[in-house]
Amino acid sequence: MDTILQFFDTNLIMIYLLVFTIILGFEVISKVPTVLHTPLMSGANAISGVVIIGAILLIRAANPNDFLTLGLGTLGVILGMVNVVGGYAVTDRMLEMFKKKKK
Amino acid sequence: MDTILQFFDTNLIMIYLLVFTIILGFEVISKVPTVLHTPLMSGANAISGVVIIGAILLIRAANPNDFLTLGLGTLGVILGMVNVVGGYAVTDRMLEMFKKKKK
Amino acid sequence: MLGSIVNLAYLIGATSFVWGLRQLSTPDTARKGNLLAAFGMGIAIFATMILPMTGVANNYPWIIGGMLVGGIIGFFAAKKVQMTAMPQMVSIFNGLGGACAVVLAMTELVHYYDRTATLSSGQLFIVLTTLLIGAIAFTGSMLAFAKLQGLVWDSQVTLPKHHIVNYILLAATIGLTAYVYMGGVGLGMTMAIGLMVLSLVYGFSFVAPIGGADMPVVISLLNSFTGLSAAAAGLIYDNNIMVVGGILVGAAGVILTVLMCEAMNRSLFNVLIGGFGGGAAAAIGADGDQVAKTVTINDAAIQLYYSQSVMIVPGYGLAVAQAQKVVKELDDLLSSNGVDVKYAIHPVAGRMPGHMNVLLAEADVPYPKLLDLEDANNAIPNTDMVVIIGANDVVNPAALDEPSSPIYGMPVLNVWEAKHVIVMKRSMSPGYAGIQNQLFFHDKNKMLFGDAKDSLQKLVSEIKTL
Amino acid sequence: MLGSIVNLAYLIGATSFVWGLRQLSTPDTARKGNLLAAFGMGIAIFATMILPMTGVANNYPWIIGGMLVGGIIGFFAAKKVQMTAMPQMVSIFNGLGGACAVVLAMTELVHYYDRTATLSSGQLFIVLTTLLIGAIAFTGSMLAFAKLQGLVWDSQVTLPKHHIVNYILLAATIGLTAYVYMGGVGLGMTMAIGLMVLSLVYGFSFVAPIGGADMPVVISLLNSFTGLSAAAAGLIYDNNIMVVGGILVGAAGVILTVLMCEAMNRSLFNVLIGGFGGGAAAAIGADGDQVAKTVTINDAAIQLYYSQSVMIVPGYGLAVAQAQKVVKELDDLLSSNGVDVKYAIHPVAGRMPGHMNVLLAEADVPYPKLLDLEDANNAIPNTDMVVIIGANDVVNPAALDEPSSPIYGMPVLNVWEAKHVIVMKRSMSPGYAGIQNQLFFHDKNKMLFGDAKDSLQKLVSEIKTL
Amino acid sequence: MKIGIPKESQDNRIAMVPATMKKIASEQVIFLVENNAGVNASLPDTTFSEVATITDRATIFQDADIIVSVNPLEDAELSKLKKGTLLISMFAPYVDDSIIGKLKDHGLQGVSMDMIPRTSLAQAMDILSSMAAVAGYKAVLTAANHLPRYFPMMITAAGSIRPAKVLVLGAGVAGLQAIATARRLGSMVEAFDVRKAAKEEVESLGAKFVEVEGAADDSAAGGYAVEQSEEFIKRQRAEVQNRAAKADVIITTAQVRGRKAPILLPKETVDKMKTGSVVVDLASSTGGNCELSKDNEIVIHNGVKIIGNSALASDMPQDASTLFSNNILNFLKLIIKDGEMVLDMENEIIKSALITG
Amino acid sequence: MKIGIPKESQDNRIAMVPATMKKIASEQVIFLVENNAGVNASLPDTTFSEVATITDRATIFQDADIIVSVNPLEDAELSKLKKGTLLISMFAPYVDDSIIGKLKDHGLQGVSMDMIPRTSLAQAMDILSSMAAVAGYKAVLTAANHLPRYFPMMITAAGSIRPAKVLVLGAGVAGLQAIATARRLGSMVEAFDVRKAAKEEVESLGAKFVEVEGAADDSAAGGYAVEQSEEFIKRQRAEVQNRAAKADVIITTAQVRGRKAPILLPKETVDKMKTGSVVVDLASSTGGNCELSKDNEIVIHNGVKIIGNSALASDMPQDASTLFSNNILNFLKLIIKDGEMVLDMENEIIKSALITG
Ligand SMILES: NC(=O)c1ccc[n+]([C@@H]2O[C@H](COP(=O)([O-])OP(=O)(O)OC[C@H]3O[C@@H](n4cnc5c(N)ncnc54)[C@H](OP(=O)(O)O)[C@@H]3O)[C@@H](O)[C@H]2O)c1
Ligand SMILES: NC(=O)c1ccc[n+]([C@@H]2O[C@H](COP(=O)([O-])OP(=O)(O)OC[C@H]3O[C@@H](n4cnc5c(N)ncnc54)[C@H](OP(=O)(O)O)[C@@H]3O)[C@@H](O)[C@H]2O)c1
Ligand SMILES: NC(=O)c1ccc[n+]([C@@H]2O[C@H](COP(=O)([O-])OP(=O)(O)OC[C@H]3O[C@@H](n4cnc5c(N)ncnc54)[C@H](O)[C@@H]3O)[C@@H](O)[C@H]2O)c1
Ligand SMILES: NC(=O)c1ccc[n+]([C@@H]2O[C@H](COP(=O)([O-])OP(=O)(O)OC[C@H]3O[C@@H](n4cnc5c(N)ncnc54)[C@H](O)[C@@H]3O)[C@@H](O)[C@H]2O)c1
Repeated sequence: MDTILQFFDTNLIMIYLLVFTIILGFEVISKVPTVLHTPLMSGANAISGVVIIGAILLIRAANPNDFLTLGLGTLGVILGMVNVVGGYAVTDRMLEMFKKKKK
Repeated sequence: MDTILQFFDTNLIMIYLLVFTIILGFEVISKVPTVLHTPLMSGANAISGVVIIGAILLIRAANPNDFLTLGLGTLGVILGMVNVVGGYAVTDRMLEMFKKKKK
Repeated sequence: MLGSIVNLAYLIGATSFVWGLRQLSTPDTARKGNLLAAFGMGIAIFATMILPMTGVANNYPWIIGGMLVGGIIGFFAAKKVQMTAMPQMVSIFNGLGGACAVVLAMTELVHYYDRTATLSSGQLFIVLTTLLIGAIAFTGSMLAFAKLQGLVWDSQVTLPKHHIVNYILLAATIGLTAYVYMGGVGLGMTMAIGLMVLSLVYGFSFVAPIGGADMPVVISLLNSFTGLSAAAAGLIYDNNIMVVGGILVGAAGVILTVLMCEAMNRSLFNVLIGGFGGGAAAAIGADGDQVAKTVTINDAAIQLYYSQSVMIVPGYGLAVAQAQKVVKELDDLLSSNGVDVKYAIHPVAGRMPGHMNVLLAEADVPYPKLLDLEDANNAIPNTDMVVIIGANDVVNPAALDEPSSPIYGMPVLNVWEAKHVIVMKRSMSPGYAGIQNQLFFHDKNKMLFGDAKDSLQKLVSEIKTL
Repeated sequence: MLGSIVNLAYLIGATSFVWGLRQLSTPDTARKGNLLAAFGMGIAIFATMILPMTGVANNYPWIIGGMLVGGIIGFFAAKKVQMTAMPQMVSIFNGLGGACAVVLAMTELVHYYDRTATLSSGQLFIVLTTLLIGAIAFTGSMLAFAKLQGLVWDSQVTLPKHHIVNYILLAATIGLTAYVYMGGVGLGMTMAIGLMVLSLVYGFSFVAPIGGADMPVVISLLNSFTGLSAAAAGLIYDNNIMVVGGILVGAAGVILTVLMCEAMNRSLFNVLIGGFGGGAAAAIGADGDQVAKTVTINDAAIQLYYSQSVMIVPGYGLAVAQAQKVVKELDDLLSSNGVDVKYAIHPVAGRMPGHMNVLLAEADVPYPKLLDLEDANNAIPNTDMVVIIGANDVVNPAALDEPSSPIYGMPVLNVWEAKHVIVMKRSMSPGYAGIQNQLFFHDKNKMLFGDAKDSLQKLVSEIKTL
Repeated sequence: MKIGIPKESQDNRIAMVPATMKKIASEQVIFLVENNAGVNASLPDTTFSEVATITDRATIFQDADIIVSVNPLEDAELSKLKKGTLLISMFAPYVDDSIIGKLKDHGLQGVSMDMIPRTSLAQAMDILSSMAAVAGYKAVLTAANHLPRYFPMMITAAGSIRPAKVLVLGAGVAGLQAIATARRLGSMVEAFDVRKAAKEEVESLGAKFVEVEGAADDSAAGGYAVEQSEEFIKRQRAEVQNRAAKADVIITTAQVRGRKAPILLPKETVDKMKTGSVVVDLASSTGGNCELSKDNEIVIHNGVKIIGNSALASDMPQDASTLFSNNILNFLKLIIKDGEMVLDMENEIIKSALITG
Repeated sequence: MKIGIPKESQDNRIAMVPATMKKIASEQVIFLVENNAGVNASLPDTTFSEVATITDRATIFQDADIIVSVNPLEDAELSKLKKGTLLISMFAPYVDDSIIGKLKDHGLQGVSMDMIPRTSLAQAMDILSSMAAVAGYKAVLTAANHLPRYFPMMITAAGSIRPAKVLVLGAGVAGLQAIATARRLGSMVEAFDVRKAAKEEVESLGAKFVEVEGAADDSAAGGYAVEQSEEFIKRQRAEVQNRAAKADVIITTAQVRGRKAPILLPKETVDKMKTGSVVVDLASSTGGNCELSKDNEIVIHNGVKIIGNSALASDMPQDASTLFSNNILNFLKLIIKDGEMVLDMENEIIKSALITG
């Protein structure tokens, strides 16, 4: 209990940030027209590819001889990169449909 | 320049928080129907009465004999309290109008 | 432990502010949102009272006394105020918030200059910022209040070339702030007071040239200022909820200001550059020294929506705009919300006998809703709102009270006997008979300029959002 | 200095994510929003590359190699995929994101158990959470992909009493996680691998019973999981943008999932309890073993809005619903957006000769927009969308290809020759001639059930939001 | 094969118009049109010159294999025709079936267009429908022309005029068209019919169906249903009389095939009507829906004009002829294959229409 | 004071109806109505019994102080009236002002309702307006009844009928009403008038104004304006002839007060019209807008029916009489104060209307 309290007090601003980010996440999405559900899902998915940064950090910190870590890290980078690049590209393609008109 | 950078780095999370709060402030308001402009302004105004907390802190920390500070602080509390209580009450009255119908 | 609880309380308070504001921006939940924000404020104030502080005197009696006094004043002021005077009230409240920030900043400066406390250069900067912004918010709001309350005429508070005066004042204020900042603790209290006075003067002068009709926008902007000053004060006391709450209001206020300008079809710049504000809006309806009041789509929508009974008076303009189907839509919309909608058909409305009948039949308005002159004139005194759509001669009071008028003696619809009247037309130009219409300047009347179909369509969309 | 720049870059990146998502939720700005988010990601990745780290080997070639491989795969996969297979693709991408989190967590655990690194208890908790959530997102997404792609039948991946099996699996997974957490470093890698496998199995089993039609909802939920796992991973590396980005996506994903459920008129619980998903939606239009596909108002609105040409086929149902004015509104709305709208009037539509003419004239549809049978049938093959409003017999293909049908030989509108067809009616019941209509089960056709006026009104509102 | 179109003696219409003939005329199918046959339908002989031979009645009778006419030929003329000739017309055998014997006596074949089944499939040949639609439209115009009052509402400087009340009895094809037309002209329209579907059909044109309050009664279940419903129908009848008494215009179209038209407007009701009101009775040829109406006459009773006219389509001859002609064309297409007449008795439509079959 | 209402000899209307009389009848103001005066307007004598004395024509002529009639009395009858009697009628002195002399010769006073100024104020007495509105409405009904074709579009199993094209020339009161009525019936309506405001007025009824493309030309400034505008008008005239040739129905209402009606439809245009088309010429009494029209006759030219009728209001006598009567009432209110007749020559309306003043 005490550790939790302490954690809470020391990371207070971080927690504010998390709470506000969650609210922002809700807020930003809450009025989306149904048309955009799929592209939005896709776009959000691309953002979740941010996990790739973890893989990059992992590799950078790895011992150059620790091939296990390097291998796993690189696998992570590949997976993350597919998610990121593919995600943004596929979203863009979906959204291309929408540009046609609009007075 | 260096102090600014340092300030930036040490208060990084706080700055995230500020930026996100600003975005939240924008976001939350951005789709308000014109009808609600005045009540919303009033409600936001009541929130800005949060400055009263400063006055409370000021008084609490003041020397009990420092009547200047106590006096000013109490003035601050009064001003802030008028803003807070009056603000919420007046907003509520405005919004009462809206409850009449709504299928 | 207690500290954690306070922190948690602050977090909850801050979240309540955010969520409350969010709910405030939807009609359905607005009231709940306000309560939520108030709840957040209550929690935050309470937490501040119990916040663990070591070696302080607390001086609770002072605090509680102040809160009682302020609370009672605020409460009764809010309850007593007339519905129509709400914006003024908000303005006063906002000004007081700004004043509070000024008081806080000045107290810090007092201690700073009498060296009972020290301020780092960052803190000094923050304190001065609080002072500056708070002061502008204070006097600006007070003047805005006075204008809305009709205590001052626009012209009385404007100097020649006022916006240039304003630029100079602003420069002077900022310059003095910088000077005080650089000057350090040696400078002494006088300078600080000078800065305060200058800021207060600037706040006043900033609002002075802006027209009365634009006051709501200004209040919203000043509200944003108060928020920012609260946030700055929060930095002085290193208090999260003040910072977050203040910033939130600051940001929301800016956006709201912009939205309000948009709703008026003006740019913020256009409003702030001042002088044109009040003039431009009123000029449209000016005729000699008479001024016809205009109404925004938004206000018209609310008025209609919350009326018990509405009388629509169609005229030739309805036919020209071919707005008959939109009128029917408006009718349906209002009727389905329990408003009693009728049509007053003047016998000579339009350009041929039965012109209005043809149009309204086309839009499928049921016959029983159409009242002829006599029935309509009987019904009008009990009508909340009369909406005149492109009619003119047939609602001209000159027919009754101006023996020199060419239409003197013609029976007209006595629309001014209703509680409120809205006239939709494109301009102030006269109708078929070519004579000016005093109705437009009548106390109860507001103009809604624009093509009738257009205006009606906007009204319909607006009412749908209610 | 460089550290500050990286921090700033991260801040910009995180803000881009937020603002990008925000823009993504409005059609007008969606594309810009996606680009903005991509820009944020680019900046974040670049910043991570140059982030000052002391005493590390960097191993850039590995990173860049991996990025190239992944980037190329992702890019081409995205470019090649069929428009209709988009949701599958998103599902795969999402699964890979989850897999990446799993890889990261496993790497940490490897180091932890071979004692080349230590983890505080908090860190261990975070790593296990990352593993758990990432694994569920991974296999869940892969199964969702397989289902959408038609690689598996729903029934093949469901066990009897599957949701009870799921509860047990979930309990086991959480139990094992707790055990590993408590067990400490002595427990060894095997247990960790066991946990991973169990999590992967649970992810699979979780999605298994959910019907194919509900897959988009599931993908959105799993997307939220991936976001959370990224955020958790961010905590491992104490990296702000991962945390912020992950949490943002996590929250957005949850809301989006709820919205998607709402749009389908279902609760999230209802979807997740599984099994009913696919069945319920399709049941409405079932006839023996034939199933008529339905379309949501939303999809119908998009299809109409983005068509080049729309042919409206009115029938007796239009008259019964008295929907002629709403049809006109739809027409106006589409026409003003550049859609070419025509009406195909079948000679016997309605219940009297000229029935449709009377109605459409009442709504003021210009005569040149009305095509008779022959002209309409000539135009239909070049029409993007046919919208059938309460017509039935007059669009029944039995007239052409079913000699036993009582209407065999009657000329009908060959609507199935258009690219897409939507039929609006209240049920599957037959029309005047009392015979079933195979059109409803046609490949190109979707049903929009409900009173025609109602459906049209909803369509109009929906299109206005586009 | 030759198809003859004689001039109608009592009717402004013509059975086939040039635009339609063009669609089937060929070297095998030749049209013979009597002099001035179309002139009353604003189709002078010149308009036929491209698709038909203009000739005299006798030649047509001698040469034609098929003779198409709106109304049946006089009995006396039947003997002038070649044996085996196919007569296409509206014989109304359900009214008087002696015609069948007469045709057979002269060795003629007869197709009665009014015997074509009223199915969706056959609607393209349904002459009853197309003519009824014209009649319904014309009935309202006739009424409006005879009514000494406005149809639409008018609020004018010279006083306010309430809209005319129009009551349509019988909401079949003619009735529905009358409803639509009367609504167009701005009157208040009510209608009544005994068919179950009629209520929905009437309302689908935006008019009111005459119903007695408390119609929900018959949602009560069980054995009472029938009895209650009879009581209800009775009250409804009474209500119809009520409305009729208040109407400015009544248009009656109720017919029951092969039977005398039902009396929907007894004399007492007419007695209660306002002077100047108008009744148009489209059922007058089968006795009339109004007790007082006489076929092809205008009766004035108590200031109420009762116009009995079952052939109003003849008053709008050009479009009526066009529609009639199209119906005929669609039928001809059914029986003429490659220029030869084939009467396929397997075909439901031909079987029903060929009264001599 | 006694107000006499004689029976019209050539018209179905009656100058005053009971409902209106009731509003002014009193002990001082007594109405004398000729036997059967209202019968053609569906107002039998019984309907007058409460408000008027039914009597014979001679009595009325002897007793009445004011005589109101739709059409002027025969010249021969003027001598039978008391001296000083006020005659209220439509004398049309702008057509033939000899009537003024005749009235004066017999010592009579005359109010010509058609001389009342066309201002907003006087509209309640503007008989030209109320009658023109009836005429416009009736003109369309008449045309629709004579046209051998449908007005509205009909896509039916028996073929598709294109909507009738109606062209209205002269968009004054009658023209506008005709436009509205024709649009109601579902036809395609175009209209033309020389007045500047007409375009907006026509469009305010949803119809098309006949305009030549390139009307924007006259936005060009300077001295060319006039010349260009003449060229434009010429092209517009040509365009009107063009449209006329394609129209199914043409309704002409163009009049220029006190002058012969302008010829808007020369014979050449009629020559180009389709057989069966109909022209209704409301200006026929002043010579007609169509070169071929004859007042109160139906001329058939080349299969085109040209109906010349300037008194169509008489064909809808009941409502027309009501409106007329209201107009008269409003005028009577102006000149009768406390049962006495006061002809206040200061009053603009009375001054204009009193042709013998
Ligand atoms: N009923 C008849 O038989 C008949 C016949 C001839 C003349 N009149 C005369 O016409 C007049 C009728 O009175 P009224 O009140 O109906 O008409 P009115 O007095 O002519 O006034 C019509 C008003 O509509 C406005 N308007 C025009 N187009 C518009 C549009 N698109 N959107 C919004 N407003 C529009 C005009 O003002 P803006 O330009 O500022 O928009 C104008 O002031 C009377 O004077 C009557 O005597 C009647
Ligand atoms: N034109 C004529 O002169 C004439 C005369 C008599 C008969 N008919 C016959 O009538 C038929 C006309 O064909 P059609 O396609 O127009 O009509 P239909 O075949 O009768 O089909 C009409 C469809 O409209 C739907 N509907 C009814 N009310 C509705 C509402 N409020 N909202 C949405 N849908 C509604 C009904 O389905 P749900 O119940 O599922 O909603 C029905 O299937 C032909 O068979 C024709 O032969 C024509
Ligand atoms: N299949 C098709 O496409 C098609 C085409 C045309 C007509 N029809 C159907 O044929 C039927 C008859 O049409 P019609 O116009 O030739 O009918 P009709 O001329 O024989 O009769 C006219 C109407 O009078 C009604 N009627 C009879 N007795 C009545 C009474 N006592 N009181 C009130 N109303 C009474 C009938 O119900 C009918 O609606 C209708 O059901 C119509 O829908 C079908
Ligand atoms: N003040 C009022 O309230 C009131 C009431 C009724 C009418 N008016 C006005 O009186 C005027 C005349 O109305 P009216 O119906 O009695 O007119 P009218 O019967 O005298 O003429 C009918 C129309 O024919 C038009 N016309 C004349 N020559 C023409 C030509 N060569 N080509 C085409 N059109 C031609 C006229 O412009 C007029 O619009 C109109 O301006 C009308 O608005 C005013």
